[in-house]
Amino acid sequence: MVIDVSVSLPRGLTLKNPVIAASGTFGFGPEYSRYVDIGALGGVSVKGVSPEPWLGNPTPRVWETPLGLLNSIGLQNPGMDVFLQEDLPFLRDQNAVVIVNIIGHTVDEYAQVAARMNHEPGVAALEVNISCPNIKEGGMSFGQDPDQAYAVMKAVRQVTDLPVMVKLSPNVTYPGLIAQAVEAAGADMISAINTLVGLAIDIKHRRPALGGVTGGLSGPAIKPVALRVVYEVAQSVNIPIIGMGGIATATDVLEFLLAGAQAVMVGTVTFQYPKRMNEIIEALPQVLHEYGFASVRDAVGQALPGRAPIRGGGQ
Amino acid sequence: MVIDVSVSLPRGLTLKNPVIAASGTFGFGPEYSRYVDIGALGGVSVKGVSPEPWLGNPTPRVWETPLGLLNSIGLQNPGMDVFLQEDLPFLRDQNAVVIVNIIGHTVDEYAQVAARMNHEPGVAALEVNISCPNIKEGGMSFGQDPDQAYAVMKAVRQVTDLPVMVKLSPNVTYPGLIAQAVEAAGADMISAINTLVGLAIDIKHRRPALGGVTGGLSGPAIKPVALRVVYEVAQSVNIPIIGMGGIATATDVLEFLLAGAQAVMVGTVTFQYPKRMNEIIEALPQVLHEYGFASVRDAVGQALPGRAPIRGGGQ
Amino acid sequence: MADTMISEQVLAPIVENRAVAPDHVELIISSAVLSQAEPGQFAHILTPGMLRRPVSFSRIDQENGQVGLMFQIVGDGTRWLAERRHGEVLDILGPLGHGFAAPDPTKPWCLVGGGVGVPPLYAAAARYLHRSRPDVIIGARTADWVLMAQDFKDLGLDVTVATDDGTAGHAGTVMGPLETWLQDHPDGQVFACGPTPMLAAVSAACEGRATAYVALEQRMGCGIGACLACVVKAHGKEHAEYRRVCTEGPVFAAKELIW
Amino acid sequence: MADTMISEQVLAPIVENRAVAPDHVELIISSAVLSQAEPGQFAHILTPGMLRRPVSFSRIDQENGQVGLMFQIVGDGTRWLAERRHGEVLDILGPLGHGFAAPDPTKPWCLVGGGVGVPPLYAAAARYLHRSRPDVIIGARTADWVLMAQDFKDLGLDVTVATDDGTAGHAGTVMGPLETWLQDHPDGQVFACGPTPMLAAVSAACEGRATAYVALEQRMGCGIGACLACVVKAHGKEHAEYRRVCTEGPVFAAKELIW
Ligand SMILES: Cc1cc2nc3c(=O)[nH]c(=O)nc-3n(C[C@H](O)[C@H](O)[C@H](O)COP(=O)(O)OP(=O)(O)OC[C@H]3O[C@@H](n4cnc5c(N)ncnc54)[C@H](O)[C@@H]3O)c2cc1C
Ligand SMILES: Cc1cc2nc3c(=O)[nH]c(=O)nc-3n(C[C@H](O)[C@H](O)[C@H](O)COP(=O)(O)OP(=O)(O)OC[C@H]3O[C@@H](n4cnc5c(N)ncnc54)[C@H](O)[C@@H]3O)c2cc1C
Ligand SMILES: Cc1cc2nc3c(=O)[nH]c(=O)nc-3n(C[C@H](O)[C@H](O)[C@H](O)COP(=O)(O)O)c2cc1C
Ligand SMILES: Cc1cc2nc3c(=O)[nH]c(=O)nc-3n(C[C@H](O)[C@H](O)[C@H](O)COP(=O)(O)O)c2cc1C
Ligand code: FES
Ligand code: FES
Repeated sequence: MVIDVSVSLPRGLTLKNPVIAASGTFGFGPEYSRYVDIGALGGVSVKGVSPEPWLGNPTPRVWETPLGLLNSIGLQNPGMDVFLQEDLPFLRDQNAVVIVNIIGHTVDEYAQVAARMNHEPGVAALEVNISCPNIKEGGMSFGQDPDQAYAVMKAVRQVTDLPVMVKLSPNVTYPGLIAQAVEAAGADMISAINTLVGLAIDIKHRRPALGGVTGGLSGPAIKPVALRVVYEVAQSVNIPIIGMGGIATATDVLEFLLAGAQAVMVGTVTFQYPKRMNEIIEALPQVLHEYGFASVRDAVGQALPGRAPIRGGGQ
Repeated sequence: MVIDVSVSLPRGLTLKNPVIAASGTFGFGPEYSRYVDIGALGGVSVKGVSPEPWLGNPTPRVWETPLGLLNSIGLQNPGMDVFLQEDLPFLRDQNAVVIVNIIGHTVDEYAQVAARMNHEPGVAALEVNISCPNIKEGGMSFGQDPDQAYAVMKAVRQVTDLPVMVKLSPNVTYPGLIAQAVEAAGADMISAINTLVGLAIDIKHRRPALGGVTGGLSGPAIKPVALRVVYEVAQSVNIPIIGMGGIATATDVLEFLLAGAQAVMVGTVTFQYPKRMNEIIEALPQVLHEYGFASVRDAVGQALPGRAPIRGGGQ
Repeated sequence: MADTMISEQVLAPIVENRAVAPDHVELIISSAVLSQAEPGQFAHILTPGMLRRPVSFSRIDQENGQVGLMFQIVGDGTRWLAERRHGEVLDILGPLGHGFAAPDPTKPWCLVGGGVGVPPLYAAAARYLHRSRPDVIIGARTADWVLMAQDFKDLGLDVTVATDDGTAGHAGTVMGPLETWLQDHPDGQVFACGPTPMLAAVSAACEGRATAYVALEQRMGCGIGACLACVVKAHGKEHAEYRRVCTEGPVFAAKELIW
Repeated sequence: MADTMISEQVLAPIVENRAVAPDHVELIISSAVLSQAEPGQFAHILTPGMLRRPVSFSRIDQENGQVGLMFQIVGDGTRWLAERRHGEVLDILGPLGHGFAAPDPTKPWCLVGGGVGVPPLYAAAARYLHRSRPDVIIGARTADWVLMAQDFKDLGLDVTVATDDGTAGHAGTVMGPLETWLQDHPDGQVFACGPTPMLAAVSAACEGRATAYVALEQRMGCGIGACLACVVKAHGKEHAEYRRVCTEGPVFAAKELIW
């Protein structure tokens, strides 16, 4: 059994396997390096990076919900200059495929970070985060309007040759429309989904539990929503999709592949099980084989309409 | 300790307590009457009713997800005439506060059902379902566009004096806008949320698991999203909100009250624990008392901005 | 029949947990209410999942107030159930649905079971043996997985076995032995339970010959008729219509259904 | 200090589970890695919830390769932990964070603990006793909940107790005894751990007098510095900035922080 798990993406971006650490759950790499074999990952998407440092939101910043996690970090980050000087070198030294998640309050700020990252050795791709629910201006609102999403991507495209993915918000009526807008603006890929906007109540103190009031919901609870968005977007655009949302096992990865994703990102589960991404990567060939696939590529989109479904016994 | 759990709603609609059976999870009443004390419930919202019978979607119609349930029933129902003749009498005989959940493919179909229910003895209120994700035309699309939502509610308002609530979809960018539209069209109340659109993959057969492809996600997994929508809508309109989504305990009910709901509906948990609504109703006075409330009314909206939060020890 | 029967939420202690085949377990539980069941009815069992799990009764011992639940371990719910031990208590809704009506004693009778479809047929055989003696055809993937053959023999019945891999009895499905039986008994009555494709084949084979009753499986929500999850397409008076497996079924006359 | 220390994901068997007060449990677990901890560091423990649970080390026995985890049952995670028995294995990330540095032996030293803030102070006392003998002030809601008083006495230390309801020692909070101590030792050093409002009060009381070190609690995600969930506001070089309780803390010099 030789199962090819490599992934070929636009502009020559290749991953040795489809499992990427999700932005914001893996810092800039060194923290988890004690537990995770970073070199074995398909890639690492770093915490969102802005032109200037951002302070983030008041605490509490995380709250547990039924099989979900609400977070309201607020994109705290040291700014792009400090990132390049102090943080990027570590991941570059690990030979990680580094995806820089970029954020801004304005179209121009997105373009600034994109321009700054261009030709930086060690930066393999950009992920334009127009979907973070945890900041007041910018952030998600860009991802909730096709025109604004287009504008951000267009500006980024003008300043970089890097492969660029746009990260979609599930908090919109028609994710497929946003995907089409950024495809038209030159996006090479889509990543989806960012977190769902949620709220928890701290009954004792009679107030929203998070310092930032609402937060972003991640974890297994959102997996069905994530699969739906991937499935819809896969039918709306012709560019590859990196799927995520609640992935915790190698069979979860296969579900995302079948729904139309070419690769995946893994976030919240890492907090419970730091080594889980490595375990998934080890298990994936076996799981693919078991369900009759000879490669990751083979599985991509097989549950989309128009592929002959394999109907079997049972019901 | 005398805790008042009664709820006063517009147009003289009063509930003896805030716990209502959620539409579609409680049929038309008789099935659960073996297990549930229906007379003790705050109310019962029946399965969606259309002018003519609807057949519903292909099977499988339910699929489990992490602490969630996907369903794709497709609003199978016998039509309004059969409902009135064969189904309503049972609930009327139980003295249940009956809320008729109404559905249609067109604005006119909604109005037909609303008109037919007006002055029908035993019908206490209408719930206009513009948020069902499980049908191709109509259904959710009315709830995804403020103008269409307005049109449906306006048409319903013209033909009925009954208290009317409109049930919102969480699958929109700004639920508050839809709420404002239906308030302007004369809605007396909002109920929220209906299910989130989700998808599950049947890996073995390489296809979407549900016969209807996508389905509606309910259960504890969606509670943070439901609380967020209630919290947002409570700040967008001046009419009462009936909250729901993942409620399984009396403290869950209190969370929805604090977030701005005046009453709640309980759905998916009934499949696991048929007697749970009765148990919640029994536990509620004690829970309210424990957290310092003398009535349901007292708790409503206490976590909304502008109420002095009770900050205590801990963090 | 079942309409007039009780159905309740019961807390039933486990009397015995026995392995009956690799990955197949039978739980014997104690409950006077459940022991009122008709063969073919089912228990809707609380597990840690979001939905209860439907399992048919494999034995119905009214005298001792006990019933059996025999199941294959196929996922989290059945795995959890398989780990329950003597003395632990199951939370069950039941008995639910419409089971097998008594066979017509004037006509030859055959039971056709595939895999975990066999147990409810055993319950039917035991219940109606005083009226009629069925012939029994059991199908399984492999010899190890042939269920309840000895139980049927203990009732004094002849058992024909078919295994997909030929490790026991006929090589192949139950359809071979059934065809033989149908040729011998064109006016017979067939009770069948097993995977849906098998039931479809049984139904087709019986058409125009024997009367077939089939016990269906379908994904369930409530299990009691309220949610309309568990439907199956049937011939209505004018149009096709959906019937509920949990309420109108799980046993249907094969000719009611649209396959 | 802790920077050069190991931190790993360990599977640590439970050696003992003992009730130390109503709703308070101490687990003694065996792990050579964890027993390298500094006092004030913590274990990030896998429970059935979505996030691990941070608990400080109550004892650090390097010789026997054992550590203690003393906690109050306040929710699902701690309830689950309290039910773990001898021989069961905990999945732990640790030792994590920066603990208490050794006290300055030339200055008087005081430990001020409230509730479940006491255990890490005991670990500090035990570790640094050879350098300096601290005075110990323990606060609790009620007499039953005074933690580890006997353990401190076994180290030969004087213990002052304060309970909110006056059922043991001084009636009131730790702030009364601390004020007395500060008046006697204006050049002292104070190690404090307990509820945030208590730490704020300790910090304010020490200002301009003793040097205070406080061990903070904050809701955590990763526990290892990657997610930025657990921050606390501190005085930066120019502006206010956030520091991570799990990494730069949980022990901070009180004057670094913005209360
Ligand atoms: C009326 C009826 C009687 C049944 N009697 C028996 C029996 O006697 N012995 C036996 O071994 N099995 C029986 N089954 C099938 C049994 O219900 C499933 O094997 C079981 O629910 C699987 O649960 P799981 O958690 O282990 O599997 P999972 O696949 O993890 O379950 C996921 C979900 O799918 C549902 N599901 C999975 N398989 C089936 C299925 N075949 N039919 C209906 N729902 C399913 C589960 O109930 C659950 O909601 C019966 C099913 C029905 C409808
Ligand atoms: C560095 C550190 C050291 C700690 N040391 C101890 C100790 O030695 N003994 C002890 O009894 N407690 C200690 N705590 C508090 C302990 O972590 C919480 O009591 C525990 O996490 C509660 O979990 P639960 O599931 O029982 O409660 P729940 O309230 O159900 O937990 C829900 C979530 O909130 C978090 N949470 C709840 N309370 C706290 C809290 N006070 N601080 C941080 N997160 C919290 C939980 O970790 C979990 O993610 C410490 C906390 C920190 C940050
Ligand atoms: C604590 C936390 C911080 C996050 N920060 C970011 C971020 O900075 N940029 C971003 O694009 N997504 C961020 N996300 C979203 C994740 O990358 C991911 O889209 C989401 O969590 C769903 O995946 P999961 O369920 O596997 O965690 C964050 C998620 C969490 C839990
Ligand atoms: C099986 C099923 C059927 C449903 N049918 C309807 C319906 O007919 N009309 C409607 O407005 N909502 C329907 N709903 C949505 C519920 O009323 C409720 O909004 C949702 O399930 C969230 O609440 P819960 O998490 O407590 O179940 C249905 C939900 C389920 C699970
Ligand atoms: S399972 Fe709900 S109607 Fe049959
Ligand atoms: S808990 Fe993640 S940075 Fe501290």
